[in-house]
Amino acid sequence: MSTVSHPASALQHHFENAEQQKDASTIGMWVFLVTEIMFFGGLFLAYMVYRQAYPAAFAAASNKTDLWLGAANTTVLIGSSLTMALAVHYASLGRKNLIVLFLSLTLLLGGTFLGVKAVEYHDKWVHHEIPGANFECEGCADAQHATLFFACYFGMTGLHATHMVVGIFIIIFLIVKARKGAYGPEWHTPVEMFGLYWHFVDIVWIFLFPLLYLIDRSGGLKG
Amino acid sequence: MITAPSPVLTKTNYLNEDHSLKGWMLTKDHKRIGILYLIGVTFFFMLGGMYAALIRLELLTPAGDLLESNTYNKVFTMHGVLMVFLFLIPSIPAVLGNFLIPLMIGAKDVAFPRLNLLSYYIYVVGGLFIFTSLILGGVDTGWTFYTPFSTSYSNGYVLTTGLGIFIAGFSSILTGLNFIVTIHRMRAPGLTWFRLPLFVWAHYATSMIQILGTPVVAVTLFLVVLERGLHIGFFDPAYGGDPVLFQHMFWFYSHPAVYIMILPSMGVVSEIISTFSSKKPFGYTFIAFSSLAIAVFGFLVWGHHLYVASQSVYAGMVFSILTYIVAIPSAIKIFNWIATMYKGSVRITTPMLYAFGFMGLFTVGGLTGLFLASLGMDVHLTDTYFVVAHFHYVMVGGGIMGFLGGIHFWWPKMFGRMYPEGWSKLSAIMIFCGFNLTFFPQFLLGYMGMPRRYHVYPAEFQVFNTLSSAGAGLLGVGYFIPFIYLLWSLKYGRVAGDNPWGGSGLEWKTSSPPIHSNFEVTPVVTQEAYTYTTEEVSHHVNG
Amino acid sequence: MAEHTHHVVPKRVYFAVFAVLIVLTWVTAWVSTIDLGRLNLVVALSIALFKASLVVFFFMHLAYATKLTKMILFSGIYWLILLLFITMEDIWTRGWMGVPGR
Amino acid sequence: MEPRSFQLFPEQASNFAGQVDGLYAFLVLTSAFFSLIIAFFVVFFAIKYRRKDDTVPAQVDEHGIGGMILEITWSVIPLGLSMIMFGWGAVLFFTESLPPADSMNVYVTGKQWMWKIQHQEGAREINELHIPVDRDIRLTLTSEDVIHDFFVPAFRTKTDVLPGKYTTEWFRPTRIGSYHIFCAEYCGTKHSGMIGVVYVMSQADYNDWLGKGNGEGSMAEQGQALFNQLGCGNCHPSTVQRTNGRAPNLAGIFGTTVDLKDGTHVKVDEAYIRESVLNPEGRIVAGFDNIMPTFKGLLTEDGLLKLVEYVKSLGPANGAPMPATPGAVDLNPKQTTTKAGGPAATAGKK
Repeated sequence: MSTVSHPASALQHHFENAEQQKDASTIGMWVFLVTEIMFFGGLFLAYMVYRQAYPAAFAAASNKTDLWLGAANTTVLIGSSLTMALAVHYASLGRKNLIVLFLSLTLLLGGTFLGVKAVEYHDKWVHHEIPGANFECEGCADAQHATLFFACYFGMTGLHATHMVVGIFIIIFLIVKARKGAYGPEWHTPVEMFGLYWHFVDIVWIFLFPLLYLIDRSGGLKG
Repeated sequence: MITAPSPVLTKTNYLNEDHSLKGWMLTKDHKRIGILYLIGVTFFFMLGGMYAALIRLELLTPAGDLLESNTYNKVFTMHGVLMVFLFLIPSIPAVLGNFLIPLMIGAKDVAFPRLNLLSYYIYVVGGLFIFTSLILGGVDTGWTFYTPFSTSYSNGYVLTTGLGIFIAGFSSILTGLNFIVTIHRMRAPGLTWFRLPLFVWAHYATSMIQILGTPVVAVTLFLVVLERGLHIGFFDPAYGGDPVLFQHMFWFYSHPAVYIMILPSMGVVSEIISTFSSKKPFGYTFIAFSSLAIAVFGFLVWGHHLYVASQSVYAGMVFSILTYIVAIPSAIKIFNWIATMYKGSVRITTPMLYAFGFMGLFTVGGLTGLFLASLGMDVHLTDTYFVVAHFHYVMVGGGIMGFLGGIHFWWPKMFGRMYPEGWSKLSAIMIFCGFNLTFFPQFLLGYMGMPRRYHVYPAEFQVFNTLSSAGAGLLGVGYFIPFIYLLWSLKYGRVAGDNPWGGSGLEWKTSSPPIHSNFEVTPVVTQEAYTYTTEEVSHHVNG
Repeated sequence: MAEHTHHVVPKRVYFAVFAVLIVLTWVTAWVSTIDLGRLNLVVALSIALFKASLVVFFFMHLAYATKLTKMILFSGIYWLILLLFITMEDIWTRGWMGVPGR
Repeated sequence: MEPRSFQLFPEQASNFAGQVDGLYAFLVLTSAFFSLIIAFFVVFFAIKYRRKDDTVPAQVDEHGIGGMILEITWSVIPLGLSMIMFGWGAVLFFTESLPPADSMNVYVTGKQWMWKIQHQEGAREINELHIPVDRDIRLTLTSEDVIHDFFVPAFRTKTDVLPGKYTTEWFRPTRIGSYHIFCAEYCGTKHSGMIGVVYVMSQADYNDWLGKGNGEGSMAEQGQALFNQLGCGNCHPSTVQRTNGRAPNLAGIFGTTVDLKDGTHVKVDEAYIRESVLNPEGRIVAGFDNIMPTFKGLLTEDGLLKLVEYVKSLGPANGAPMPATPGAVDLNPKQTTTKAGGPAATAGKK
């Protein structure tokens, strides 16, 4: 969001001082995240309405997801949040090599998450659990409506994954810049702002995990 | 009037500092971006207006003799889509807001100039998507895109139009984000919140709606596009999907969207009435807070579009009572504007005529909104021409009167020249009369039961339809005249001077047109807004 | 304008938060396999909410942020609740008034 | 209907018409009053306080007590008036929404771009609705494709007609004559052609009209034929005496509340019957297994309505004491399911 090109004189002409500029970026980023909340909100609403309408279908279809793969992936993503937080930490201390290291680790963990996600998608594909003409839900209680669960599943995880992919491109950009020593204690706003974005994406997943993977694992609903 | 030395244009200003195409197309200057938006919204307004003309021509007679049903459906859909998403939503915020907010708060630019330019290009890309679907053959879903018609039955270009609106939505979001941050962080020293002009308050409230509402309609239309492309079942009853869910999601944004159109207009009217009465707006704080109240309560009432759509009766009652509550802040504004004129020094100028027009039309629009908010009444009126008339009174009567009023008010600031007063007053009166002639008969048609979006209609509705079409002709001419004389004034208009109206805002303290960085020195604010001095009151071009 | 803090959070805070997050992830996965009836949903969402708060407050430094930042986030959450629960209010109250289907 | 070239109000032809027009009159008068007041003051102030000289007008301090009183006055009066509008409208809406229990039932199916109407007695018509005057009429409506809206301006009522769902609309026609039916929700190319006529007739004329019937029997009889043809009776007993463990007994079930397998309850109404035919596995009555195949794609909405009408005709209105829920039927269904469920399930899967 802010200029990256001249770290020493990163102050843009229309700001009075660096603090005003950084403040503006921070507020802007949080406002952007609020927009993102509402953006995901539409999907959460669809999920809520349909889970309310077809509880049995949602329970059965949720059991089709891989609990342990999901939990492992959650761990990976939280790990990437930690490395991101550390990258911001070292950026504020101006430790160039450590910034690059932790950004790279974040990239690696983010990539791992997407890899696992791809495996899960592939699995769904093999089992015809993609909503559409060939949809099947082997042994589901209410197969007709299980398609709505998977519509929500792909909608929500798909939008989440899209955010991850965008994030990964930005990390690569940040790593390149960081290697050139663009970020120091006085000015590292891009790293900090990206950190907020990355943590937000993490939070979305923190909610997606129980909502999509953890419905009625115990089979209590089946009665 | 004191005979001031005849004003001259600023030698170097934002308009003439750089004449290259690149200097315009890649500009980060909020003023130039505002002008770019002005060109964009004018283009789409004229396009949408052409569609409106086709609609009114077709409805001149009961038979469907001018257009085929399919074509007619596409025509009213494109009219709605263009006018709502590409004209009304960006009109005041993106043109006047962009141009004026930094000037009014004494800043050199908005907080994120590059983002500002980006949001302009996002708007252009969204507009191109919609324009392309229009060229390919249009879309016939109505601007509301109700499912399952839009997802499974429409034979138009729902995908490209939906994506276009989705994209244009981000332009609106980013503009709102920019304004919020700008208003929070870029104010000149001494410019506290309660010294801000009401225009800025109105835009702050508008930005809140843009930020909080637009993403929901974006994701909704995205789901419609997915559903139509892949048939995943989100809104398809065949899979158990709920078409009413779509309506909830759509109106969660699209009802507050009306406030995106009307709040900035209210801001404009507050400025105009204060300036031309040379008086601080009566109830400044009430007007400021009523803007915020409208933004907040405006999000609680969307279900009044769903009274007969099989929403629960209980929910209908809740939405109805909340709708009545949100009407109050609007009423407060109207009364405060009138009280502002009391014992003022009133000048009837063109912008003031538009402000009066706004008050008249918005009052009718708002009051008929009370008819529709009333549950038992709405059962008869909803989906009839009464609704069409109501929202045109609000969105056109409110939105466009505010937009034209604002353009006429700040035109001398934007371009440094005056337009011919006689022509401008004539066209303002024509627009007001033409508008009423066009849309008032539609209230009566609606109560008689003529449903909206009807291509062919029973003969007993013809009299009012003919009146309405006649009014539309007058309205069309009324809109066309400003287009001519404003263009003319760019070169031949009288040089206006820095403060032709005797305004008190910071935007009048700098040169006309302003220089690139707005102010030679950052202004320091030491008094409340709307403090009129003898110098300002006397030093003006008399209307 | 605003009190501006360049608060540097000690590294151990990050590690502690991380540890709690990981533990909670596996706890919530494990709890879901036990039949608690309707409580399963409550537990899962409470844990998710707690985890999210940890990330927001510490990783995203909200605990050290200005009032304005907190207000912005709060308004986002508030509007999300409006969207979700006012819509659900329609769905939950269908049939309350004895009108068929409504 | 008599095509009139000019009119201001639609005819008043139902019990709601007078009430809606009364509320309308109140709203028009209130609005006119406020519009005139606002217009008057705008014009009056614009003339009275027009600029006379270049002095700065005295600025009013709105924080003063006078300003405050004004602000409160013009907030509270509109609020009070609008609460009257709300209350009046809400009461009327409630009446408009809730059909009286003993209404005459008529079934409407919307389809691009026509209205298909079925009477309980078996008569069917398209784009026309014949009804007797002074009787409460309850329409049960559904759509085969997109959302439509059944609007009769002369009756001042309308309701959306949704696919996959039943909605209801009721009115009591009070004047003999013919009136427009409009589709009020945009539904595609020939939306404006989806209009029809409602004929309000005297009871005697209506009986005559019904007598010309189509010879196919009542809706319930047609529904029974469909029931037999589809083999529903193989599992679903339809008399009180017969029971089996495969499926709930349908005799007397309509209007009761049944326990479901997942521990919740559901009222057996039109919507639940429709859902159970199309998606039997969704909400299964307690004590039964998921053995019923779906009839999705095999039945039109018209056919579904006939089945609904048939199930309705099985009671409980016929007076025989019925067990409250099929779960309470004397046989314990679970014991027999294992044997009986097998063949039925395989038959269902084909």
